[in-house]
Amino acid sequence: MEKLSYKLDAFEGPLDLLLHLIEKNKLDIREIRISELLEQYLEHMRLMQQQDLEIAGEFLDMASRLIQIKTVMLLPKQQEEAEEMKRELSGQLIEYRKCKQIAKVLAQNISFDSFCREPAKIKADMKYKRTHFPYYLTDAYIAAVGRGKSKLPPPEEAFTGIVKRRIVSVSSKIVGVMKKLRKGDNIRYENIFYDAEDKSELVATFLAVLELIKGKRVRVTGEGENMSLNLVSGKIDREEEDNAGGET
Amino acid sequence: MQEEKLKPAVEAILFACGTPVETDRIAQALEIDKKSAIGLCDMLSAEYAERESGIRIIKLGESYQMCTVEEYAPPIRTVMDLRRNTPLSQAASEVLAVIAYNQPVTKAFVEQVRGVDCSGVVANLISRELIEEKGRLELPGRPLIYGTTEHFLRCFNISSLDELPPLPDDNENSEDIPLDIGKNV
Amino acid sequence: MQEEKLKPAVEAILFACGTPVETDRIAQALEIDKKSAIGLCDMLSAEYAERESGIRIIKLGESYQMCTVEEYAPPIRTVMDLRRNTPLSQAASEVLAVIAYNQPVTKAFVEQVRGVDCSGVVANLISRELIEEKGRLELPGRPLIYGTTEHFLRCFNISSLDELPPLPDDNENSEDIPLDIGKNV
Repeated sequence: MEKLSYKLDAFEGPLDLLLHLIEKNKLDIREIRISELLEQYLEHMRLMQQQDLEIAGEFLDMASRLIQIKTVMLLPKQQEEAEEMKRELSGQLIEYRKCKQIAKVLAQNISFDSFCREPAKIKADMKYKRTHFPYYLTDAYIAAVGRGKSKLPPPEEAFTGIVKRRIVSVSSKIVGVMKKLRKGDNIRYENIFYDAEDKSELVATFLAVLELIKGKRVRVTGEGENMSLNLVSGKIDREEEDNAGGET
Repeated sequence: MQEEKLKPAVEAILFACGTPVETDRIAQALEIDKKSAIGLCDMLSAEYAERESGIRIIKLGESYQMCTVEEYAPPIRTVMDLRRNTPLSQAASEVLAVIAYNQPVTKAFVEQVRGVDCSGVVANLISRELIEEKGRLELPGRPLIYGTTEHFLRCFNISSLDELPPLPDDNENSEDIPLDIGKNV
Repeated sequence: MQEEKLKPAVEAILFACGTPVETDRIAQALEIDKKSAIGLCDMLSAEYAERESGIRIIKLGESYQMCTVEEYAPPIRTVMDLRRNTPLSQAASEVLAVIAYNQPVTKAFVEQVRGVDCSGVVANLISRELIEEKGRLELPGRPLIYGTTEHFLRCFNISSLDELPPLPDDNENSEDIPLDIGKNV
């Protein structure tokens, strides 16, 4: 294997490391070669261990996720599931890459060189002028303490409602559409768009459906209000599959 | 108040308050309509710029604020005995990016995008006043949600979030995209 | 620094400092002699006066200070009054509640309960006279402890802390609520 020569502690997390490996090996982010990636990822972890660097739990989680994908890929009947897991990872990497790129732009443009003034000390005080019922405090206290009670992050779906201007990638929507279809092999066409929160999500979902049709993963049947989306079962043509996530 | 006293009054208000002042409040205090208040602020801002003053008046959302021209930071730091602000770390700028483009969001959302814990970074961005709490989500655990501050806008020389550079598209592969903000500087 | 940048630099310095600034310090920061510094300040002062600005530059002994023209004190006060009247933010009311029910407590305790930094919020509650310092803990670092004020009682229509409504019992989830732990931390 090629010698790994980068600085070991330079990665922000497992996604950062994976992106680095993908770029270094000129891999297609949408069609990751898991075996190759896994091997290098594990090698990196070994180096970290050798240098007595503390390996964060997140790195271990990702390693087991990669191993899981590789395992599923080896099972003849689970090809589709493996593809889906790969796509999910691709989607996540694409989002993270965007985050990194935009972070760089922000970091270049931020400036701490403009100063403002402390507010003038005018005789008038800042004393609080409103009154409340005492129960206002009880509620606030419950809100404050309530947080400490639950250490579990909220479910992923919980965010769809609050996230504005979110970064929506077609790949992540492909995963989403497939997830919906899994529950019951076919669903009404409109229902795919049911939980889209904004225009960009609608567009991404629509593009995802097109990709899936092109890739012969799903089929649209019926017309007008009776249109529905069906999962194409059976063997999937690998080549078509490769194209599926490729372009929009 | 006499007509010709309005502009200096706005100037005095912006100076005395120090922090960003909502045009609504200026309008109320001077007993004029909001549109006139905005007009006065814009006029003042243009005059300061034209005069090449060391002070500038910037628009931040619905507010205006008086602050110094960046170019004069070095002598100000000397006089006030301030150290240079440390630049943002990669982690901090990534967290800031996720929050800026998706706000309001929970810490869990940010962690999901980045794949790593970020409590320390969030605390750091709060203490640097670049982000702030924006309430809680009505979900089990009532997690806090975060968004960017007016100070954030000031540091980027933009007056609203709409001026943030557009996100790179999915296929964008290049390491550094030629995006620029703060073009009006 | 270029010649023509000196005047705006002085302007920026006087603005950012707020307090009276000694001409020595201005001269030093701009690497000019004291006489030139005085000259620049006087020139700026004259320009502000001539423009009938809402801001003026006054000489105080060996120092110069930028301040508002007295005439505009009433609208300034109105704007500040309006600001004072804004309701407590979610963060502020939560911090206040945690302090009210556990006082006297350190900032570290409040942060532990809420999981986020709250320096800004504590400062804000102090300026609004809802909480105050109640001394220091005899522990390493001698951290400050905070409690509520008399003004707090008035704002919440109670005559003593005993009248604070009791917190509901949570029988089901009572395992790990940090009500008492670290109360004296």
